[in-house]
Amino acid sequence: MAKDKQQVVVSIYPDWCKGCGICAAFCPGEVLELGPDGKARVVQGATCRNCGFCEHHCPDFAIVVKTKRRIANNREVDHAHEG
Amino acid sequence: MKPPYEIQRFELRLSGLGGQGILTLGKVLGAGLALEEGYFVAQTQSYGPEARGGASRSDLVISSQPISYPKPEQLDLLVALSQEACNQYYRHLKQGGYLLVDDSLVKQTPTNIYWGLPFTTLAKEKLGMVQAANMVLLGALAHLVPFVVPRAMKKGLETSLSPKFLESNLKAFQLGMTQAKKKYPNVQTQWTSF
Amino acid sequence: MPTKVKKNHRKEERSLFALGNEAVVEGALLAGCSFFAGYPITPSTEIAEIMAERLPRLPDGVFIQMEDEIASLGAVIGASLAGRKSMTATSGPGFSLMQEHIGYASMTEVPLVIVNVMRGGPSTGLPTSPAQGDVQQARWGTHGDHPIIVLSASNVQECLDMTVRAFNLSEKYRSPVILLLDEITAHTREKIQIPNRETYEIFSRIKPSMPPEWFVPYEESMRGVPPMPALGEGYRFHVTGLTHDVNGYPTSRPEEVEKLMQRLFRKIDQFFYDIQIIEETACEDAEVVVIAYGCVARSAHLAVLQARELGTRAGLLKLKTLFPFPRPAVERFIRQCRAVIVPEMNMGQMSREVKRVNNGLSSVRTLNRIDGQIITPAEILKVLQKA
Amino acid sequence: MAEVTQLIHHYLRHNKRFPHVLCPGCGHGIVLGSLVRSVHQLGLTKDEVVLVAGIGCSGRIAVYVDFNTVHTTHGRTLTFATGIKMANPRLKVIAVMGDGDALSIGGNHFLHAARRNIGVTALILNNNIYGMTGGQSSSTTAENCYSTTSPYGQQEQSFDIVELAKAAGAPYVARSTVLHVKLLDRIITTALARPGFNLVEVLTPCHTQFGRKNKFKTTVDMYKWYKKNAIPLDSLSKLPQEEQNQRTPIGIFVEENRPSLEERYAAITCRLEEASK
Repeated sequence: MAKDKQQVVVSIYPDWCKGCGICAAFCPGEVLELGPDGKARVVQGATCRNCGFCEHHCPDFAIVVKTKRRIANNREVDHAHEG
Repeated sequence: MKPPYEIQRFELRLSGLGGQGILTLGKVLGAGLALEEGYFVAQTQSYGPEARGGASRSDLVISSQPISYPKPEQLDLLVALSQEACNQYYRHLKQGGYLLVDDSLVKQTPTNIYWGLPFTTLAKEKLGMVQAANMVLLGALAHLVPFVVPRAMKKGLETSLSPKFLESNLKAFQLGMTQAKKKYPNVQTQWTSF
Repeated sequence: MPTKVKKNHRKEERSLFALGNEAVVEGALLAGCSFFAGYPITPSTEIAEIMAERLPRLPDGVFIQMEDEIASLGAVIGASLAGRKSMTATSGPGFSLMQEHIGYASMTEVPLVIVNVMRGGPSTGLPTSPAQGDVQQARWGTHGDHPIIVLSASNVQECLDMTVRAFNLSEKYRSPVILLLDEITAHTREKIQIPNRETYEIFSRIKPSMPPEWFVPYEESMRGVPPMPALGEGYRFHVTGLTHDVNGYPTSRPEEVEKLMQRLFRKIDQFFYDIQIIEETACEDAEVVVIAYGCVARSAHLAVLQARELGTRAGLLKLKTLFPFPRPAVERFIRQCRAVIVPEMNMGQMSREVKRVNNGLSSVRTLNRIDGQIITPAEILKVLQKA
Repeated sequence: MAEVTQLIHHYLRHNKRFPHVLCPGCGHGIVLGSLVRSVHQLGLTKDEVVLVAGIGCSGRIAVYVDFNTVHTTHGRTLTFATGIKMANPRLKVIAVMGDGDALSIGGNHFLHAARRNIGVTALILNNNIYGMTGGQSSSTTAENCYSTTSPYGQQEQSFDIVELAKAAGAPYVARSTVLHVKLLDRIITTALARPGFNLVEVLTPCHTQFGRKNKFKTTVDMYKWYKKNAIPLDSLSKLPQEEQNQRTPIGIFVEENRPSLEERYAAITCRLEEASK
């Protein structure tokens, strides 16, 4: 994980965020905090360790952690076996 | 399939104790009359706690016409295989109705006019199985009751019983018929009630 | 109305000397029932027992004994959603337990058949005696306004016929259908004809024909009965007992709730004459008509014939569909006759409906018996002659 | 990691209004995410999955995912699931229930589903309280905890779902919290892949109704409590006895193989068909 450290962007959908604060409380890199609007926001993206905790634990599916390479390639998830 | 006799409404009660095969007999007799002879038959029986161990009862209403009310009101024929049943149901017999008892079990009949055959004793002594008493009774009915046609009853038994039990049941049936014939040779002319 | 006729498996007609409860099973299998979930209760138990014997012998038949009647109807609803024609059978106390799921099936429009062999008294009551105590419970037992179809049978052949009809109606209108029997009808053996499947009309629910992405699960339509896919067929949608919009999503918006409820009622109301059947005996010139259902209709039949012999112009109106209530037919006889008699084995559940129609037009006599004994022809005859 | 949320979005019903109806910090959303990942990992199609849910907060999550979803009556989820599975054993039936749903009103159905080993994956989202009705005590509310119907502290002993499922005969019994997502993903995936009745208990916080009455200042405090309190099953025995009783073990408690009801039923049908030939 550590080698991806610099290549990660964390983004929040403010419309879906309910501001529970789980992401901010448990983020090992202290990337996130609750802003004045009560919603999560990224304060120091550079320290993201790409552990995925916030994305897995966001009950509202409001956080996306993207690697920069992935953004550039704009690749989609393979849904080949979807109904 | 035209029934051999025109019957207005004939009410028959088979009664006795649980374990005497009364419910089976009611079913077999009803099925024979309905399916083999083409009568309208409504058969009901006593359900509930009393059906186990205690008193047992199976009622048949038989008619050439569709049956509206399915329960007997005044019996044309009461078959009693126990003293209690005989005492309890005798009063449901209509005037001119017939009583048939197992005279090895019913020692005191409320009237002198009745038919008595020792079905249970016959089954035990001649066939070696007391459970066959109901088939001995069916054989007797086939002789005593004009519209119970022996051939139809036998055919009914053939279709409803597995081959394993058929032979012994037919033997019991035959025994009942022979014994009834021996004791009451001219029974058919006595019937007036239907 | 588009209907699907199922191919027959058994060619020839058969006769059987069967119990009412056995006839129910024959009817259900004839109608294509392949799923039964139940809990034993006298006097309906034979239905479960015979189903347990028969269903596993069919290529896709499923029998399951559940832990109680709530679970039984839950499983039946689940199976119906999965595409099976499903049923359960019960009696008074079990029927009470099922009420919650009758409401659910009504709201989610799940076709299913419930046979209730009525018994007497509230609570455990009279387990082995006949009664007709659940008539209004069948209509109004579940909470909330809802339409329901309630049928009854009075002899063994009718047990078969009405079970087939119950399945047909439930599939056609996507509604739970209740068949009310009584201990006498369920426990009487009579000869029945099991008809040839080809000659019998068998309906199955209409499945959607459009591609899944166009499918709107609870769409408004002229008929009011939306097509119904089975779970797993590609039409993924949400089923809920909450009031829902046309997509099946919960809603409490008044205009959407109103529309849903109106459609639920409309789909039954507008097909009243397809659902409703009655049987008339000697009614053309009748001055006194007996309105009866279930085993009491048999007593009434004999009583009417006897009354005719004694010079009273009596007739019998036998109700085979109890709900929706046959108001037009009853109203006709109320206008025609000087008196109507409603004998029933309860304290007057159907006579309430008759009186509501009556409006003082004629004299409505009731004859009630609640001691676990059938009302005899003689009792009805007595009232007939006085009326 | 980006695929995580993107993946979940692929399974959501976007014609349904988001964010979902659940309170901020409610763990039910995390369970939903875990469930979606498990379904995806097993390569199940949306059409073959049936999500059956009960009444309560947990019941609400079914509507948000694009599976076949059935929102049933209170406590009866497993009865519907049983009917669906027996009617069509090819379907993957998942029952989502709350603690009140599964163990109070539906307690009997729960025991019997486990006993008969019907092929259903049962998720019990245990938040120790009746959330939707406003915080009344449930059969899993711990002793001395406060709720609107136990304002002086709960006086009844609570159920241990895992022990109950074991006693009822469930062949797979596992527990996780919503904080331990990796474990949660693993046990849900395993449960979904197995035949028979598989029980997964998920401890999920209800701050709105439980936490606030029981000295948890924020939702986050409840998650922290899980972190401190939950302990993997195999580490539990290393603790001194008195400490063991204080902690909640998580992990897989039972993993056995027993033919499921639908398999046994199919065997009977087969046997009867053979015999009739």
